[in-house]
Parts: sequence; C-alpha cells; structure tokens
Amino acid sequence: MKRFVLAALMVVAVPAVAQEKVVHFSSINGQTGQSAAYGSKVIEGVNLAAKAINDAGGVADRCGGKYKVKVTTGDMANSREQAVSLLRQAAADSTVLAVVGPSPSTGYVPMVPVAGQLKIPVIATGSAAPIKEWNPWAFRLNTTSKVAAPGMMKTLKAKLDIKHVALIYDVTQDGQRGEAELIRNSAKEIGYDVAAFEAFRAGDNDFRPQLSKIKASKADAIGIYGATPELAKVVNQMAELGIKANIVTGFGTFNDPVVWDLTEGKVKGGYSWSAYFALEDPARPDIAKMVQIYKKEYGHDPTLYSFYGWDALNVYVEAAKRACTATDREKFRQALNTIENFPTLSGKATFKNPPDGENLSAAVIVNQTTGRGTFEALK
Amino acid sequence: MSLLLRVKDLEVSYGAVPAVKRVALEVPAGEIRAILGANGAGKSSTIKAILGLVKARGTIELEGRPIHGVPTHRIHQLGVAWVPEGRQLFSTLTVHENLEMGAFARGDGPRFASRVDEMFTLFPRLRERRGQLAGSLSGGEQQMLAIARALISEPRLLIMDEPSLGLAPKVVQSLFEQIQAINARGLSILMVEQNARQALKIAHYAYLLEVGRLAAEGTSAALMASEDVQRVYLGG
Amino acid sequence: MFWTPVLITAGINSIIALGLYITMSSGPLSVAHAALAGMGGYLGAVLTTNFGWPFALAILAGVLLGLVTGMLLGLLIVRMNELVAGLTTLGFGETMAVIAFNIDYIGGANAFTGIPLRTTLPLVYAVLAVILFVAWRYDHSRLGYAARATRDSPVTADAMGINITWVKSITFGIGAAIAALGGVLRAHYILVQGPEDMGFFISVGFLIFVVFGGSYVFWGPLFGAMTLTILPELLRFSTKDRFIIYGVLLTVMVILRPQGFITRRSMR
Amino acid sequence: MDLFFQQVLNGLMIGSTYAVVALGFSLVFSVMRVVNMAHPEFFMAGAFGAYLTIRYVTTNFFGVLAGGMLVAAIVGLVVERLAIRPVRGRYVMIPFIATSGVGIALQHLAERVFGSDPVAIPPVVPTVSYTLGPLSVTRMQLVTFAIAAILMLGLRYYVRNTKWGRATRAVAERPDVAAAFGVDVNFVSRLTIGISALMAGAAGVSIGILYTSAWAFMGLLYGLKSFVCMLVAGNRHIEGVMAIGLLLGVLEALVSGYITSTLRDAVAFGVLVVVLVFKPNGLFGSYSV
Repeated sequence: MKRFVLAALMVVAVPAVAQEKVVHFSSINGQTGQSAAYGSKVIEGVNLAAKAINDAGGVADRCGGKYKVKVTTGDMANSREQAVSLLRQAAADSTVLAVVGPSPSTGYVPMVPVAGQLKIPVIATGSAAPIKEWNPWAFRLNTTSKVAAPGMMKTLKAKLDIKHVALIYDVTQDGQRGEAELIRNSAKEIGYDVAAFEAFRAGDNDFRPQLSKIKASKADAIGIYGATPELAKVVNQMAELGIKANIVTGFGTFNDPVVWDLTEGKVKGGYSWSAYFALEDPARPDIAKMVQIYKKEYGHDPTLYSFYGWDALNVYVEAAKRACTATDREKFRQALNTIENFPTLSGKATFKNPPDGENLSAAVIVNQTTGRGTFEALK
Repeated sequence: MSLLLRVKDLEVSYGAVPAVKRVALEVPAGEIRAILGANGAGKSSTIKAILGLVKARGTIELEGRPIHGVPTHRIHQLGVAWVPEGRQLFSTLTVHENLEMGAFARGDGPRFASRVDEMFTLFPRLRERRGQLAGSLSGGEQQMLAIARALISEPRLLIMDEPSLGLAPKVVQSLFEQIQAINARGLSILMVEQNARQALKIAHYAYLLEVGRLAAEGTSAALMASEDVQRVYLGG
Repeated sequence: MFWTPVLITAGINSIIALGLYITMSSGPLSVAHAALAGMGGYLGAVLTTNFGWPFALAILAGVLLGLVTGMLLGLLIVRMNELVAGLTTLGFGETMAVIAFNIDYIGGANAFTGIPLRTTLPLVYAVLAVILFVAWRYDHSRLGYAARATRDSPVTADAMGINITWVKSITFGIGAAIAALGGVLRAHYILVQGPEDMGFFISVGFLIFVVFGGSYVFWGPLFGAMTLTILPELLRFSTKDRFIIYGVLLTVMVILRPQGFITRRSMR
Repeated sequence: MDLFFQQVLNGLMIGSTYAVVALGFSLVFSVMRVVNMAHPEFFMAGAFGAYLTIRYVTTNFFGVLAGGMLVAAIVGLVVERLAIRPVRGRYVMIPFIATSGVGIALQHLAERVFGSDPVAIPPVVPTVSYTLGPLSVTRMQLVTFAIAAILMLGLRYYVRNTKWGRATRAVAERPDVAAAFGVDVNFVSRLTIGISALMAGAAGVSIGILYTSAWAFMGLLYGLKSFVCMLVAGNRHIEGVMAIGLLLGVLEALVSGYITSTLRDAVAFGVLVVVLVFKPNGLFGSYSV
C-alpha cells in the first residue's frame, strides 16, 4: 500500500516543474557472447557521451528546445534474431528517436532491411560488411574497406614496393572477409600478385597449416583479417614459424592495446588503415578529455570502438539539434543528411543517403604501429 | 543358535506396483535356507531389498543390528556376499580381475593370494582360464567364477539368486553338491531357486512366496510333502 | 506492441519443437532439426526473393524439401539405437552448415539477405494451432502408437508386425517437414537466413525445449519452447548476468522435473 | 613434400589436445552414462587457472600446470555435486541438459569475471623452435604433445592396473553388482569426474600457454570436436579415442593445407556420419543407452 501512495505523490509533483523533455536513443550492440569484445566498448562510449552531454546541461536545439539524453541498451548477444527483435521493439516504442549501433555484422546486416521497413534510423558502429541493398534509414559511422583498403595498398606499393601479398582471413566475419576479397580483387590494378589466400573460422586456435602454406609462398606482405583472439594467435604463430614479412590489416586492429598485450608487441611495425584513434595526441585536447573521463568511469583504456560509440551518440545529438525534434524520425533522418564534415574523435562525418548510408568523410589514415596504442601516419 | 539374518514386515514396490508384501524370514548361522516361488513371486525383490539395491520398508537385521538403509557397499563389508541372478560377471575384466573385484572391500593383501589359490583348488577349471576375459567362459565356468567371486571375501552369509538358471542338469547336480560342501564349512546360505525339488534336497528350511506374499514355510521335509508346494508348482 | 517480436519467435520455436517431438516419438534424438529448418528457410527465401513465388507456394516447397530430406535421414538411421541415431544427425546438421557456408549463390558466410517480410503474429499462431491439431491427431493415430511402440521396444514392435523402417522414415519426414515450415516462417520474419542457424548448438536448443517441456505428450514441447524463449527476454533486466541466470535456471528446473514439465496422466 | 610432413606434424600437435579432452568425455560417459556438456568448461577453467597461477602464485611451469588442474578439478567436483549426481542414472538427455545449463552459466561467469576479450597468458615456457630439416616445431608444442601422451598413458595404467581403475571399469559395466562387492559407486563417479576434469584442466593449461591466451568461450569449438572424437571412437577403449583424436587433427591439417580450410570442419562431421552409418556402435566400442 505504501508504495502506491508514494507513486501517486510523484505523479502530482511532476507538473509543477517545467516539463523535462527527453531525447531517447536505443543502443543495440553485442554485450555478451563472442562478439562482445567490440559491442561492449561501443556501449561504454555511447553511455559516456550521453553522461557528458547531460552533465554539461543537456541538449539545446536550434528552436529553443532543451532535452536530456536518455539511452536504453539492448544486448543482441551474438544472435541475428535478437538483433532484429530488439530493433522491432525499439521501432514499436514511440519515445525512441533512433538506434545507435550495432558493431557485429551479424547484427547490422539483417537490421538494414528491417530499419527500412519500420522507418527508424540505424547507424553501424564498426560493422564493415558489404551491404547489398541500402535504404534511406540505414547509416554507417565507421570507415569501410571499400574506401580504405585500396588506398592503403596503393600507399604500401609506393613506399615498400610489395610484390607478393598473402592473405589469411576469418570467413565468419563479414567485414574481415570482405576486405580480404577486396585486396585480392585489386591485385592487378595496384600491381602485386596474391601469393596465398587462406581462410579460418572464429574460435580456431591453430593456424599452422595455413601459415605453413604462406611461409612456402615467400610472400613479402601478409594481410591478417580476423577478430582480436584469432588475429593475435596468427601473429604469434607467424613468429614461431619464423615468418618474417610486413604485416597488414584493416580497422586499426594493430593499434588496439589488447592486441599489443596478446602479441607482446609483435605487431610493432605493422601497417593498417583506420579512422583516427590514439590514447594521447598533443594536438587533440578533445581526445585527451574523453580518454581521461573514460578511464575514470570504466577503469580501462578506450579502444577505437569506444570512440565510435562516443562519436555516434554525438552525431545523433547534433542531428536532433538541427531537426528540433525528439520523436519525428523522418525529420531526424533528413537532419542526418545535413551533417557535413562534422568533427568527431575518430575523424569526420558526412552523410548523403540516398544513395547509401556510408560516412563519406570517414577518416582513412594509413599508419604504422609504433607502440602500445601509438602509431605514425604514413604520408 | 544365534540368528544371522532376520527380516520382518518387508515391503517393496516399484512405483505403484507392490512386489513384496509383509514378508518375514530368518537365516540362523550355519543353515541353508531357500526361497521358492514361481517367476515374479518377489524372490529377487526380497534379495535386492536385503542388499539395499531397492527401496524397501520393514526391518532387516544382521546379527541383531539393523542394516535397512545402509548403502549396498557397506552391507558387503559386514560379511554379506551375492551371486546375482544370471551371474552378472564383469565380462570386460579377466577371471583374475573378477576375483580381485570380489575381494575389493578386503584389499588384496598377502591373504588374497592364498585365497585365490583356495578358489582355484575349489574350482580347478578357473585356474587355466585365469587370464581370460570372464565373458569368454562357458555357462558352468561362469557360475563357478560367480561363486568364487562371492566366496573370496570370506563372507558370513552367501546370498545366491537362481544359481541353477541356464545350466545343464549334470552341471546343476555337481553345483548343488558344491553348495553343500561350502555350507558344511560353516557358511550360511540364503538361496533363491525356482528348481524347488533340487533346492529342498539340500536346504534345511524353506519359504514359499506367491505373488509377493509368504504362502508357506517350514522344514524341507514338511514342504516336500505339502500340497501348497505342489499347487504352486504343478498348478494342481 | 513491445512483445510481438518475442511472441513470434516463441511461436516459430514451438512449431519447430513440435516437429522435433514427432520425429523423436519414434526414437531418434535428432540434432538435425535446426539444419532442416534452415534448409526450409533457404529454399523458401530463394523462391520468394529471386523467383517472386507467392509465400504460400514457398512454404509448400519448404515443407516438401523437409519431408523428403527427413524421410531419407530416417532411413539412414533406422538400424541405430537412440543415442547413435542422434549423433549421426549431428554430423548431418554441421555438414549442412558448412555446405551453406560455401555456396555463394545463397550468400555464403554473408547469409542470404533481402527476404520480403511475410510472417505476421496472427499467421504464426494460426499455423501453430494447425500444427498442434496435427500433433494431437498424430498422438492418437495408428502411426502415433506404432511410433511409440518402435521407440519403447523395437523388437516387440517388429514382432507385432509394425514396419519399423517405414514408421521411422515417415515420422522423421513429418517432423522434418514441420521444422522446415517453421524455418520458412522464420526466414520471412528475420529477413536473413544464415548458415550459423543450422549448427549443432542451435539444434541442441530445440532438443532442450522438447525434453525440458516433456517429450511424451505434445503439450510438452509447446511449453518448453514458449518458456525457454520468453525466459531470456524476461531476464533482460540484468543485461550482464542474463545468461548466467538462464543457465542456472535451466539446470535447476531439469533436476526438479527430470521427466519434463508436462507428462501423460499415467506417468504422473 | 616437406609441406606434407609439416602439415602432418601440425595435425598431430592439435590432434593430441582433441584426444585428451575427448578422453575426459568418454571416461565420464562410459562409467556414468552421462554426457557431460560442461566438460569443455573444465578445459576453459584449466586455462584461466593457469593464468591466475602465473599472476598470483608462481611462473614455474609445473606449478602453473598444477594450479590449472586444481582449478579445473574444483570446478569439476562442484558441477558433479550440483548438476550430475541428482540426475545420474536418469534418461541420458536429462544430465545432458543439466550440464548444458551449467556450461552456459560457466561461460558467461568467466566472461563477467575475466571480460569478453581474451586474457593474455604470459609465456612460462621459453618460445624456442626446433627445426629438423624443413620441419619446424616449438618447444611448447612438444610440451603439449608430451602432456597429452603422459595423461593418456597414465589413464591407461590407472584403468588397467590399479584397484580403483578396475573398480571404475566394473562400475562402468554393472554399477549394482560392483556396489554389492563393496565399491562405493558415488565415490567412483566423483573420482571419475575429478580425473576427467584434471585431464581437461591439463589440456586447458597447455593450450592456454601454447596459444598464449585464455578466453571465456574457448571451450565451445573444442568441446564439439572432442565430442565427435568420442562418438566416432566408441567409448570402450582408451586407445580408440586417442587414435581418433590424432587422426582427426591430421585430417584437418591436411584438408586446410591442401584443399581449403573452410571445409576443414566438415571433415570432422563428415567422418562422423560415415563411421556411424557403417559402424553404429562407433569404431571400437559399443553404446548401450
């Protein structure tokens, strides 16, 4: 009985205070299960950005409206069904303006068509899988291989004159597999041959059969495309087999502190392209501030995926400001298309959808890993 | 004459089906007692209840001490050995290993070697077969091994379940002589047997079970003559 | 409606679980039903997406594919006991997953996408009602009794003149057809059909639904599938510990009710 | 031709770990008629046990091995007490589900405690690689193979020539009769689970050190592969399970070396189907449910 009375009192009290408006985003990502390594960091980035905005007084849109940012998190685990279910639940909740995430392609690929049908914006925070059919409601913040990989290979061809490229990739990770195929297909055009094209599956431990073949192929550059657990093992086993060659990857994986620890620094000197990510950078006070409050909040270093989460939430808040709405998804979608060279931690953001939801000004920095979480951009 | 085993008001049921209803029996030290009855009369269930292999109600006492509810492996350590129905040897173990299992509770100390020899003298055929897998023995040899496995732990009470089952008449004859010889050396025996005539020849006292109830009991001579036995067996 | 996606998934899982129930009624512990559902899903999706077939025809095609594959599998394992039959289906399921992985026409590792949305809540529960009716009729049919006789003691069933090979094959076929039907419905709701849905661990999930719910009466798999699909959603309040609680609950519940939650009156 | 022998060598190394984990599965199944789906998590517990021992106790290899095996054994005995003993003797699917539930809980508990990223295991065995002509193998690979061999031979000796090993075989065949001859069947079951956990723990430690990381979900793929080994071999003879484990490892290495590694997993399951169709009781053993 007591709780009922308390609730009644609360309802009465609320109208007295100015109606506190809320802009509500649904954050869907892989928080548990095998793809949690990426999803959980994005969720932390999103929640931290929302907290930072609310602590600084909330959102003030261009039409005088003031909002607090609200984020509800849904864990898609590693399942396609749960990702689509969570998206349908978010669409059915009229207070939700848009969906942030996911990172795993197992979630983003099936969510794209459903977002188009339910007319709710979705923005990928790390999934690089090729999308067969875009629609006006699907966006992607992170850089994708289509833009970055050919650029990187051209730079490496120019600087290192690589001739024989071997590739070892995870066939179950759509983004990783997509980039390996892209590098294979652009071999003639950029001027190198594909010495070996070896696949493995997430969860594998032993890569010696494939690496023995690669060792025999005498490749001078080896592209390694897989998730953290497998990529680290490939690097370690290459050292054990005495394979010496330039190592190449995408998505800035060599700059991830976790990968540095797992390989005891063997990724030093590796080349990768990535959006912008650094633990410290004198020229970037905004990064320094974020890294500082991130470590205070979560007790561990942020990764590129933490940046993606932070940036995605900030891009969404900017669009909400321009659309002066917390509920009209169509106006919000149109506002997203007005985002041009919007500065983010990991680079810039520009969207023109249709024709597709790619981030047209996603940063592509070809770099060489120099230390734990530090790298040098190649000019 | 001290009482080795006493059972009173024994009730055993499988789910809702009662198998044994208010059975009472005793085995004085040194005697051979038989439990007779047709198939499904509850003979095996009674034995299994005594060994603690099935849930049962009622009192079961060994030398005055209750053993109802004591786990099976401890009952064996109190000196009760079992020759199961169909012998149930460990067929993937050798003859020697089956004997070692028989003496598992006693450990295989120095006395074990001499006990093994005793068994091989009692059953010479087993000596030649000692390295063979128990599963490869003939029916008669398996029966010998089953008895040897039970005797090797020097029990005070030997419970035999249908020892004559599946054996040729000549083999049954020598088997019953051996049982008498073993008893003559002071070992009390409780024997479940369908072959009533043979059993009554060597048993001192017998109980007749019918559909889970005690239909009759008495000395072998009395039962031999009683019409109850004829009725149960000859369906008179 | 917030709970629609969960209810649709629970309904589809119940359909597939009922298919598994019918297959298991003649004995085999099949862990192929996720693969059979996946095959139905792939075929239905290709027909509606690439060939523009109407949804009803795509369902029929999926069901036929399931029936034929199921009957063949049933013949393959007729000589095996319960556990070994189940394990052969493990090989079938995983091999199907790897084959789907390597066929680019159906999207390979990137899964087959762009499937039109056809499955709705009313349709799922209408189909579920029909399947429940089929299972109820099956339980009381000659085939149903023959199947249970075959499961409980093949020797006596043989002696009673039951053609065991035919019974095992047709029950596996019907069960597989129903699972394929569930697969087609799922594909046209999730709008993506991938190879991962066909593997061993997914099939084990369906096996747990049936045995947990009670594999002796058709209400069992329905109860099992509904409970164990909705339960993880109820546990969403603790996002981090959701699966720890789910695992512990699964173990505790199966220990408390080993014979399954719903049992025949005679087995109470 | 050198590549062929290198691939066979690679296959033997990984096959030995499949065999050790499969032995644990088949021991528990043959003695207790229980399919222990939490067995892969004993393997994972071994790897994390090694990690914790290195960080807090010692970096001596044998100390780490003991630490990992101890953690796995503790997890094993707790799982036996809570999830297996209450349903032992029931219909084979009941302990299967009970242990599956425990497996799921243990995986996500490890994820909560150690995080979803893999945890780096610092090298306690110097990374030295030996070359014999074209072939190269690392010291840790040889140590892993040696541990697997010692465990398998040790188990063979235990089951063949010790009192409790004989009792385990007796319980496997006829639990009631074994009990009637003084064998405490519950104790033998606990002992069997303990041994299988120790073996899985040792495999976990060597794999953890060999691949320099421990991960909450490392048990999944391993569990499935070694489960397949047990089934193909049938569960009667230890040598059968060992041989099949090594054979599976070599087959997989050759398939991924010479054909394509995407088909590698189909090999394990394809072999399973073919064997079970022709030999429904497994190559060497027999299943009676």
